[in-house]
Amino acid sequence: MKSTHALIVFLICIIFTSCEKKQAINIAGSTSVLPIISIAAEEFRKNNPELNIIVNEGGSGVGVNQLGEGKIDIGMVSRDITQEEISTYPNVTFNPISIGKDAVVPVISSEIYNAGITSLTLEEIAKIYRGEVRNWSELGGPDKEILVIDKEASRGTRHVFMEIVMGDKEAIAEGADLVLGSNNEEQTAIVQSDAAIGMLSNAWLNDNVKGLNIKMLDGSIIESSLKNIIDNKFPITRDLLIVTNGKPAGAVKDFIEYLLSSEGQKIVEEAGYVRIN
Amino acid sequence: MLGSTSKIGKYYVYGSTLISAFIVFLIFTILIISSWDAITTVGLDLLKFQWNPATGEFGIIPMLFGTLVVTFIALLIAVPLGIYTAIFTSEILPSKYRFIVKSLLELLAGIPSIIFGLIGIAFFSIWVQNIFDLQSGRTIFTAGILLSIMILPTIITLTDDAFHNIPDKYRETAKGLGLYKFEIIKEILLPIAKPDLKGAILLAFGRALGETMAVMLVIGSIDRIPSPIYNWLSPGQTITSKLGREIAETSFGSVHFSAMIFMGLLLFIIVLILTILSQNSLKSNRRLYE
Amino acid sequence: MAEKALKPNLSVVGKTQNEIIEIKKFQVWINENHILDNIELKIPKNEITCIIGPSGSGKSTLIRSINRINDEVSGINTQGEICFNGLSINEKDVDVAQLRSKIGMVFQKPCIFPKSIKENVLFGIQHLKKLSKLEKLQIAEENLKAVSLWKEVAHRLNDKAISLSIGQQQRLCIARTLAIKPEVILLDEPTSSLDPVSTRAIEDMMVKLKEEYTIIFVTHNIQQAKRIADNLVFICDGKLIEQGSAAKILSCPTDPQTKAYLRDEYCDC
Amino acid sequence: MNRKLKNNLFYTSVGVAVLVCALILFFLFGIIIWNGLPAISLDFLTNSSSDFGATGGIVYQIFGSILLIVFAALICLPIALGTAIYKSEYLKNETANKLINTLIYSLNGIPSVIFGIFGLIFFVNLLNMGISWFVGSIILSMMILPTVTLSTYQSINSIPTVYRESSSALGLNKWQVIVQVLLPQGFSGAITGLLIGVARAIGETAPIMFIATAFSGVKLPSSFLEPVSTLPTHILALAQQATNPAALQNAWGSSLVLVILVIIFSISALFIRLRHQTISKR
Repeated sequence: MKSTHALIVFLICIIFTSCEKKQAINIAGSTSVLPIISIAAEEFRKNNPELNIIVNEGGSGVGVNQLGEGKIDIGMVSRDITQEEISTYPNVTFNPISIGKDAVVPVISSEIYNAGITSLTLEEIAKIYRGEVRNWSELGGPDKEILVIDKEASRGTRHVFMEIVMGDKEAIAEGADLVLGSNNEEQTAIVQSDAAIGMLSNAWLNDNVKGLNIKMLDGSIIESSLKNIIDNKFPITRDLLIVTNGKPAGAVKDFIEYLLSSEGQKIVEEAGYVRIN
Repeated sequence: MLGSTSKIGKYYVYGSTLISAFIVFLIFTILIISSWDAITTVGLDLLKFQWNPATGEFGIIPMLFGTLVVTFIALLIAVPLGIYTAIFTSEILPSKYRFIVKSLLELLAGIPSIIFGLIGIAFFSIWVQNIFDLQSGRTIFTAGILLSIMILPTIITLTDDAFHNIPDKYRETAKGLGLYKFEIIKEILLPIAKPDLKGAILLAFGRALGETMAVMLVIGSIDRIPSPIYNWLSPGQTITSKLGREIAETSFGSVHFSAMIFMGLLLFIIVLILTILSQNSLKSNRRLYE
Repeated sequence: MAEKALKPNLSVVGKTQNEIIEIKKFQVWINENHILDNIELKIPKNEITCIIGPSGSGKSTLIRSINRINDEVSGINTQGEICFNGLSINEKDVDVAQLRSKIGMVFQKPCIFPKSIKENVLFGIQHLKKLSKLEKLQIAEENLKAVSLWKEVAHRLNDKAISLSIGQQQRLCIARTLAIKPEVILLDEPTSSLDPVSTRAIEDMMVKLKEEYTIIFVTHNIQQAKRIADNLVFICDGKLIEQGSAAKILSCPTDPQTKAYLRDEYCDC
Repeated sequence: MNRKLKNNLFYTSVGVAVLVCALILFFLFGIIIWNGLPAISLDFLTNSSSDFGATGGIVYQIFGSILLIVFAALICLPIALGTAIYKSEYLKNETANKLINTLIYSLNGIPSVIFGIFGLIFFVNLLNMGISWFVGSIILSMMILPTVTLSTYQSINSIPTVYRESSSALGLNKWQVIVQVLLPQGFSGAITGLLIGVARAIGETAPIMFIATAFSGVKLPSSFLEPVSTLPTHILALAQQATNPAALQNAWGSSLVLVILVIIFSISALFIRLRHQTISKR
């Protein structure tokens, strides 16, 4: 019977803590925006300890949908909001705010990069994703079949990438071998393979995951460096957005102001993205 | 006073039973209502091979195919392995060790599926990739292997119980006639335990069909039937992995959402049929926690 | 595969021609319980040897040791040896399945396999050799006749054996054992769950069968032992108290314990 | 001879199967412990996570998981008790009994992801409760309901009829018999069932990942309608970064903690069952 008593005491404690209503901001959406927000939220809470900021991932589509359904206060979106999405939620006024800039970079396994393939034209990348090119040797690389990694349809990274590379943000990639979700998951798959191509936000590049340089039609080669993104030279760039329903107010407004402040923008830079101003 | 507590008590137990019974109906109804949109607007086109919400194509065949193949692989590995192991635990192992084996099996059954997923990504997919020299180890086959391990405890425990429930007189009589152990097992024990084995396999079948997390992480998630169709060393998609990855991305009330729920409804119905069949097969009072 | 063939060793047979089974200093423990203590026993060929004694005295354990069916009882431990045709059966490398096809056994309660009557009769023998359809029918007929069951079941050989009465089932079990042509048949209180008529039928059958087989029959029914036994073995509390020809023991038992047991049993009747 | 050979072959294949199973078992527990132990420290167990979970600890994930199952157990218990009593003491109709059995087994068979989407449609969207841990608890309570009901039913049903008859003979009415004679016994069955159910529920990911959990930033929830972080969803997030050594290490650490929690619940269930059995044998 003692354990029952302990249980009851425990429950009463929980219910009491529950009664003390705290403020909370709910945020969900793109994994590309997530690093900025989750670090910013941790920092912001240091000065506002009574405020809860709950961050969830799931992709840009999740950000838009949950904002539309009123489940969250801020959606993280790494692409434009589509017409269809706007018409699905007629009662919601989507109010996108750019907090940073990012490049979606075609990435390849380091083995291929080191074997000599360091740049491709957009058309060559498109051919890979359409399934017309199946082997790296066709592009002058080693004789290895290409592991084409696609992303889930509603991911912001994919929308931006497909828009520029294939000309349609919802294009079907016939050549895809894997479909994965978050940037983390895609990065892992590329590291585990030695002949993969995928798409990642600039912030996820490292020694094992090499960003491809883009060969432009005039023959010039553009690196996916921060400088090129700032200068708008790199072809596949996008704004990182947070979206609210109507004008933000209260704690949400404070948090967004913090993100746009120089402190907040420093987090954007540290996360590997480009500040907006 | 006494009468009224008795009455309240009666209402309470009736009420609880109604709630318990109502849950299954509620889930079923909710799934039907939510998938109704897809059934009416997409209709037979649901049975097509293309899934592309952007263009309004909602063919669920690739997911259905993946589900069945993954489950088939899992059963193909787990059923013989499980039955042989159960023969060992019930017919060969001295019964004083039985408790230990049973406890170990319960521990194995207790490993959450997400941890199987983690092990699948960190080990199995890499092994499959290296052994078969593949581009990626995230394949239908990998998911099948992982699933087979997950349903193994179910098959072993239920088969072991089935053998254990057979009275010793059959074994002794057959021994007295000069039969070898494998002849006793093959000709006497297996036929007697057959209904229970059938139940165990059906139950494991249902479990495997519904397993989500581990499969979702290792299957590669591509909505396509492999070509050629028997090339199971290529990525695929199951109903559960599709639901796990895509349901949160769809907006509530859209056809896309409805088509996803339709797949869930299909899975629900298949598993329900298997559960009821297995319940009829398993004679012994089945323990739910195994 | 090194294994001992269970064929009679001629030199040994010469000495003990009349004794098919010899039990030497045999002891059995189950966990801490001393079930059998120092049993010394010789079983003559082609006779009926009845083992009698109060329940729990170790009769069953003894008879079940003769074809090593006790092997897998948990916690069992044996010492000493049992010789069959002059060869020890307790060695590790003895093929027990082969041994048991030479020493058949019928249990207290009839155990029918969920198969047809014919399949039940043939169950043991068809593993020992390949049989044609005709042979199968012959064997079934021959052995069912031997247990006087043929008339009752000839027209329904393919029916489920479970449809027979308990008495018929027990006779079927004996037919099944006869079919494998063992040299020795062990019967562990085969009539204890049967009605008097079936019991008589089985007793009569035993007397007929002893021309071909050696029969070891465990019973706690003195009357029954009196009716069929050539030899009697009295076991009490794990010890072998007395053995010898049935006529001698029943008329003038030497041991006081045997006397008492036989007297008590008379009183019961 | 041929038969003997077959028999040996059979023993060999059984041996191989057992060896494979044993290897699987040791491999699984081996890697969970081997990889998990280095990650676990007092800091890991008492700090909150940061940086995608790759650094920091898992204290709020542990709290969230426990919160979910404690409330799931509380919601489940009264309904399971009531159903078990009804099934054992009131229901005399064979057909109805069969129907209820079928429903209970069906509920038990429903795949966990279906519970997840059901919760998403019904509680999150239709009842508009949002993503909240309480919804997660309700869903988990539905999942463990069959286990708890049957476990309770078995222990109530195993009470000999003599007890019921002799207490009725003392003038107790049906409800008094239930409360004073049957419930004390049924309660231990219910607790066993709850522990077994909870051992299963705490590891579930699919039913709660759409409806009850958040990725980061969650500390203690301040109301019933907020999400929490849980161990399984934390492992899910970390498993996707399987090539980041820090994240992977934390994933293994979380896995070990989760497995230990599961084992604690299963073993407690086992002990209660054993103790109960020895008592009823006397």
